[in-house]
Amino acid sequence: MKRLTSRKRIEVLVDAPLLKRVKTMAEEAGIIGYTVIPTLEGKGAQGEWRDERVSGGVGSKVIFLTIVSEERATAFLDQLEPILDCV
Amino acid sequence: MKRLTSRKRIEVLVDAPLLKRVKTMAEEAGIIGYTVIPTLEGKGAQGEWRDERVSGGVGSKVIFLTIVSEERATAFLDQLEPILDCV
Amino acid sequence: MKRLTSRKRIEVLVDAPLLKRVKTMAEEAGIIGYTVIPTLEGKGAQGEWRDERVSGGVGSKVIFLTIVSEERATAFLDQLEPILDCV
Amino acid sequence: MDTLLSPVILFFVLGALAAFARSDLAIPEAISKGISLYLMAAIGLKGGILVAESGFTTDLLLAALAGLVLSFTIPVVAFFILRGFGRLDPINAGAVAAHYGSVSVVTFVTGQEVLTSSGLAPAGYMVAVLALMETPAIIVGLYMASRYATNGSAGTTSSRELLHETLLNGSVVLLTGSFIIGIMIGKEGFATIAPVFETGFRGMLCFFLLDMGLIAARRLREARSLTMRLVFLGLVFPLVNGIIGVLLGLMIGLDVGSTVALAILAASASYIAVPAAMRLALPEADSGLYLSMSLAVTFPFNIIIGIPLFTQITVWMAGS
Amino acid sequence: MDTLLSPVILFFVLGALAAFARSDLAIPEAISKGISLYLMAAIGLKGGILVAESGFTTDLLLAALAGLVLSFTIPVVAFFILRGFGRLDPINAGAVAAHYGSVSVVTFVTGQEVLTSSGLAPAGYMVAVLALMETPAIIVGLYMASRYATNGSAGTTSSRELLHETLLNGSVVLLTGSFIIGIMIGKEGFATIAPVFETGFRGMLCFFLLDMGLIAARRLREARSLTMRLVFLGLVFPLVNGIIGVLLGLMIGLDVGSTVALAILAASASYIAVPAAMRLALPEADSGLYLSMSLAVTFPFNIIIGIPLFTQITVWMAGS
Amino acid sequence: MDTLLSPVILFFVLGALAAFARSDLAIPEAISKGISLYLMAAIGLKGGILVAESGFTTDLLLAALAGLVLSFTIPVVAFFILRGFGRLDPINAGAVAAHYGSVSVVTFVTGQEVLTSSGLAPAGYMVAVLALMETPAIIVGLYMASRYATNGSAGTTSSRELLHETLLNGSVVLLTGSFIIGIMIGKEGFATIAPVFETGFRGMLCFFLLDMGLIAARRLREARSLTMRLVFLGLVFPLVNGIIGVLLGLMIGLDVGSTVALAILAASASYIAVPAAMRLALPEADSGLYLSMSLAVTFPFNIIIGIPLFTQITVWMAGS
Ligand SMILES: Nc1ncnc2c1ncn2[C@@H]1O[C@H](COP(=O)(O)O)[C@@H](O)[C@H]1O
Ligand SMILES: Nc1ncnc2c1ncn2[C@@H]1O[C@H](COP(=O)(O)O)[C@@H](O)[C@H]1O
Ligand SMILES: Nc1ncnc2c1ncn2[C@@H]1O[C@H](COP(=O)(O)O)[C@@H](O)[C@H]1O
Ligand code: NA
Ligand code: NA
Ligand code: NA
Repeated sequence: MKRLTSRKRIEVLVDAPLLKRVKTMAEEAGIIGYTVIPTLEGKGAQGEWRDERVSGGVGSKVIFLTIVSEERATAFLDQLEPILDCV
Repeated sequence: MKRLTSRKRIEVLVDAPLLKRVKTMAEEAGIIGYTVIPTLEGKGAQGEWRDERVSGGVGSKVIFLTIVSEERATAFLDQLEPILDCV
Repeated sequence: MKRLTSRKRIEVLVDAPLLKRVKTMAEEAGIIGYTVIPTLEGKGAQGEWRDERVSGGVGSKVIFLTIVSEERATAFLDQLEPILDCV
Repeated sequence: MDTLLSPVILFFVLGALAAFARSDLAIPEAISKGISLYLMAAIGLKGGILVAESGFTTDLLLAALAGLVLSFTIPVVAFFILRGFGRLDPINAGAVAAHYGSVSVVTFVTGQEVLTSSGLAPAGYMVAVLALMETPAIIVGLYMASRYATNGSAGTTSSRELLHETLLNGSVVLLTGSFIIGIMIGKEGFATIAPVFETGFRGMLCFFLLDMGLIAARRLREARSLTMRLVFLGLVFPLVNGIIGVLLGLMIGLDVGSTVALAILAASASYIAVPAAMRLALPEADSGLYLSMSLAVTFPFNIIIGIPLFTQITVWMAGS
Repeated sequence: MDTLLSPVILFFVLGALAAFARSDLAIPEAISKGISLYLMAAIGLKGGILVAESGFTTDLLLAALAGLVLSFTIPVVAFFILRGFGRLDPINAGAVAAHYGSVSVVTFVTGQEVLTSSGLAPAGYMVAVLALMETPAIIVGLYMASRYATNGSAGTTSSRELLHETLLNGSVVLLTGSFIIGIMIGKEGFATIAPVFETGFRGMLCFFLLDMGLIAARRLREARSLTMRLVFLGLVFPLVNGIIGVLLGLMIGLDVGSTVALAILAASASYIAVPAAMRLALPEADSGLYLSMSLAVTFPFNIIIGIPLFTQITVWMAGS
Repeated sequence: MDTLLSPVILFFVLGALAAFARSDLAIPEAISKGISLYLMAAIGLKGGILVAESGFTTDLLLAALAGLVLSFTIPVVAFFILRGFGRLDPINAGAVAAHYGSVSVVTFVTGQEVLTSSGLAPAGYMVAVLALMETPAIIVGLYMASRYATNGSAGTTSSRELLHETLLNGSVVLLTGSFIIGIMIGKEGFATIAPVFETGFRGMLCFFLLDMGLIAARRLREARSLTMRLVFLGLVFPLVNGIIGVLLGLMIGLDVGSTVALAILAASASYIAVPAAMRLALPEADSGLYLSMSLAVTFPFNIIIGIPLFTQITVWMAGS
């Protein structure tokens, strides 16, 4: 297991229509690799939602998963910060 | 990254028809936020399964994911304990 | 929470047609339990992909998730190593 | 013989063969679920329209009564046989018994198709009987389990929650709702949607049975808790219940088609509403067990042997 | 009354009742999405074929102009009402206003079905008007939001990116593309694909409205930010806009069916293209708010009350 | 020209244009997969029924033989050209070569639709030829790769596992199974399921080709490993193989429609069974490469240019 290096795993739960924006931010933070995972439903301070693709993807959320170096993680999170509430 | 606080990440793999029950337990443990993630198939001591929605969701499993404070995590796990085998 | 023991969580992102092979390797490493999680799209050094099931599953990827003892984790990773690039 | 050459049955066999040969053929779950909903809506509409034409008759009432009697008594008898001969504990016996007291929509639909193409279409009200028989067995099965179980969660789910879960199960709601819509719109209102809900019905059923063949065979291959005794019961239950259904149907004076339909309802085991309810109400019961018996043993038996057999018996008894 | 007995509407009601009763009935999202795409392709093709037959007429041009005028003015007026009476901040007012200026394809389609079965089929070019009205309101709504908002991201998305997003939204592309294909292939070329795109249309619409009923009722139940004032506006907007549509349609000399169609377009609120654009352009706006108003208040109002009402009014005014 | 105005082709073009313009139009994968399975079942049934009527003829045997010869020889020749002119290593050359020796079901189906609507319907047994041609090329391609590769995993998958994987690939099983069901039920048994499997066929194909247009164009846009030389080969292979197919078909005395069908089979490249097998057997091969060549270059070429061209050539040669 010598080939393992230390990395940060970042998972961002994002409204489907905003995924594009998160990708751009990741790119700007120098992140090349990511994987997107589906979700079914959830609940939070703003209430419940469940995946219903009819409304143009709004109300559907996906998980943007990326495994990056500590440094890039910081850059990415700094980028994300202003929209963290609305994502 | 000053806004980060220490949290427990709990993932419960649960039979789709029992999800409702896990949600109730989470609520009783004071957990407000969660996200549900789909799965495709799996294998364990009780054999193999794969998602086949025809049988009323039985045999389909989902992941109940919640990120909570240590204290709530303990309360939730205590709640879950009696049904852990059957979940 | 006394019943908790230390385990390794391994997630392998794998091309859908190669999943069968990863399962075999896990079995050979003595791993009994696993869960497979779907993904939607991703990007890496080899470019972008998105789930399009028409091409015989090629180009679709899934996450093979298993939670195992450290020892089995090592055995499994050793097995995986030769195909890690192509998986 | 003719039944076996129906495309619907052949697709079921194709699915089963593919799964036994370990082919990776698979219908996406969203598609199966969608077709399953389509079949319920179509069968409900069709039944409602027929009832709208024939009105509420005494035959309807008698058939409904017969159905209810069957769905209350079958689980009780099945419970004791599963306990004794089947060697199951009370929890699992109750869970399995509930499945046999309830009904399988797709078995019914397949029977209806086969009967219709032999000129023996059952009466429209049999759909109402189908809807009525879906849920009572759940309550009986749970009662048996909680009465004889010494411990365990049998009964931890509040009965109100359970009743809600059962009566508002998606498939029950869609079937009943479509039946009522069918009564409301009648034959005329149906004409414009018939291309989807009637003309396309058999083709969709082929697709669905292809999937059922895959699922049944995979379950059979992977079933762990299925003992030979349970497989045996999974064959005997539909046989005996089906014959009781034939006798009951003829006794109350139903026509041949409707009698066979009643037999099929008695013989069939639920694989949608009941498993979902049992998973919630009896989480310690082994879901692999009841699904395997219902889906992998009894369902194929009814499709391939039960339907033609009950038809033969009924035709023969009605003729004599 | 007759409208309410249409199977299409009854399935909508069934879905809503099931959701209110908290049934677990659910259509897989892939199926809803698939049917939604099917409806766009079918409506586009049908419109294109009708236009290919009738050619480009002055009626078409006038209807298009009327549609454009409505989709530019409705959001401006709605914005100020939402700000004042509705007590919304500029961002949310802009987002909601854009929805009412745009249109709902399924409301249009349902209206068209109801009208056709009453012998009042709208002209084919109304599909072109539908396509034209989808996007302008987005730009107007955003303009209002950014003009009156004192801070926030209103405007951070580059307008080029937004224009791209809006004009190339999947539903807009499919509708417009199918319309053009319809014009190209004409009635003859359509014949071979008509069994899917025409004969099956109503049945598919039933299924889709079942799902819409479920979604609308669930949204209504879970809506948090919906105040009584906003519910009131969600009912008044379609009523007033629909009546304006009737007047405008009759003024420019459209036939009865097309006038009602224009009214429905004016009255309906988008729930596909606009929410997607707003989520991107105004991420601070509350998506629960605009989706609830559009899907859970205005959509049911139009389906159950709006369509028959606008038809009555138009028939009455055209007759006098 | 007429071919290009077929709705089926126009939907393909619409999908491609939408993807090039970066629209977010997308068909849910479950729907594409479902339609793909539907097309296989429908084409299999149709072929089986036609063969049930015409019986096993020498034409059938000759066509089958011609198909087999093509699927064994094409990959060998393609391998050396890909190595030399294409500058690929043996692993990738073997993987790509296998694709061209095998066939694309949807290209075949599209060709059949176009031919049928020109009154040149191919014989039913061409479906059997299609099924026969799906797998041999996989074995040939792997043999070439393992013979000329100096290292790597070419051959690590046990040949038994691979044979299983290939012959029991879901699409192969469904196509062959439906073909056999078609032979068993014949024209009469088919009548009741024809509304789904025949009447709806063209409309479903439109939908599927819309998706193929989207996928092909997206692949082309994102293809990284596609050199100009490989694009060139992706156009020349179908052209040359198609013409060889025409010559072979006429030589063995097939009718015009069946000759064109044989040409289309020769010209088409697999994008379902072969990629799945190659991903397993040759994991080091670049899946982006073979999928791009097959889906993004050769598939569109055949749909837009190949089918009408081979028809022209055959009609012309058969006439002279
Ligand atoms: N503690 C949590 N654990 C997991 N997911 C959460 C949690 N809180 C919120 N979420 C997810 O994030 C979404 C938005 O949260 P909120 O902004 O709090 O409504 C919710 O709908 C959930 O899907
Ligand atoms: N070690 C493991 N890692 C990941 N998932 C597991 C593991 N063990 C069990 N599972 C999942 O949990 C389900 C039930 O496990 P079991 O009760 O052991 O049959 C399995 O079907 C898997 O999906
Ligand atoms: N840093 C990363 N974080 C998460 N997923 C990744 C990362 N890098 C690669 N991936 C995933 O792995 C796939 C193959 O990566 P690659 O071999 O680099 O093209 C990508 O398409 C992504 O889905
Ligand atoms: Na029964
Ligand atoms: Na409007
Ligand atoms: Na070929």
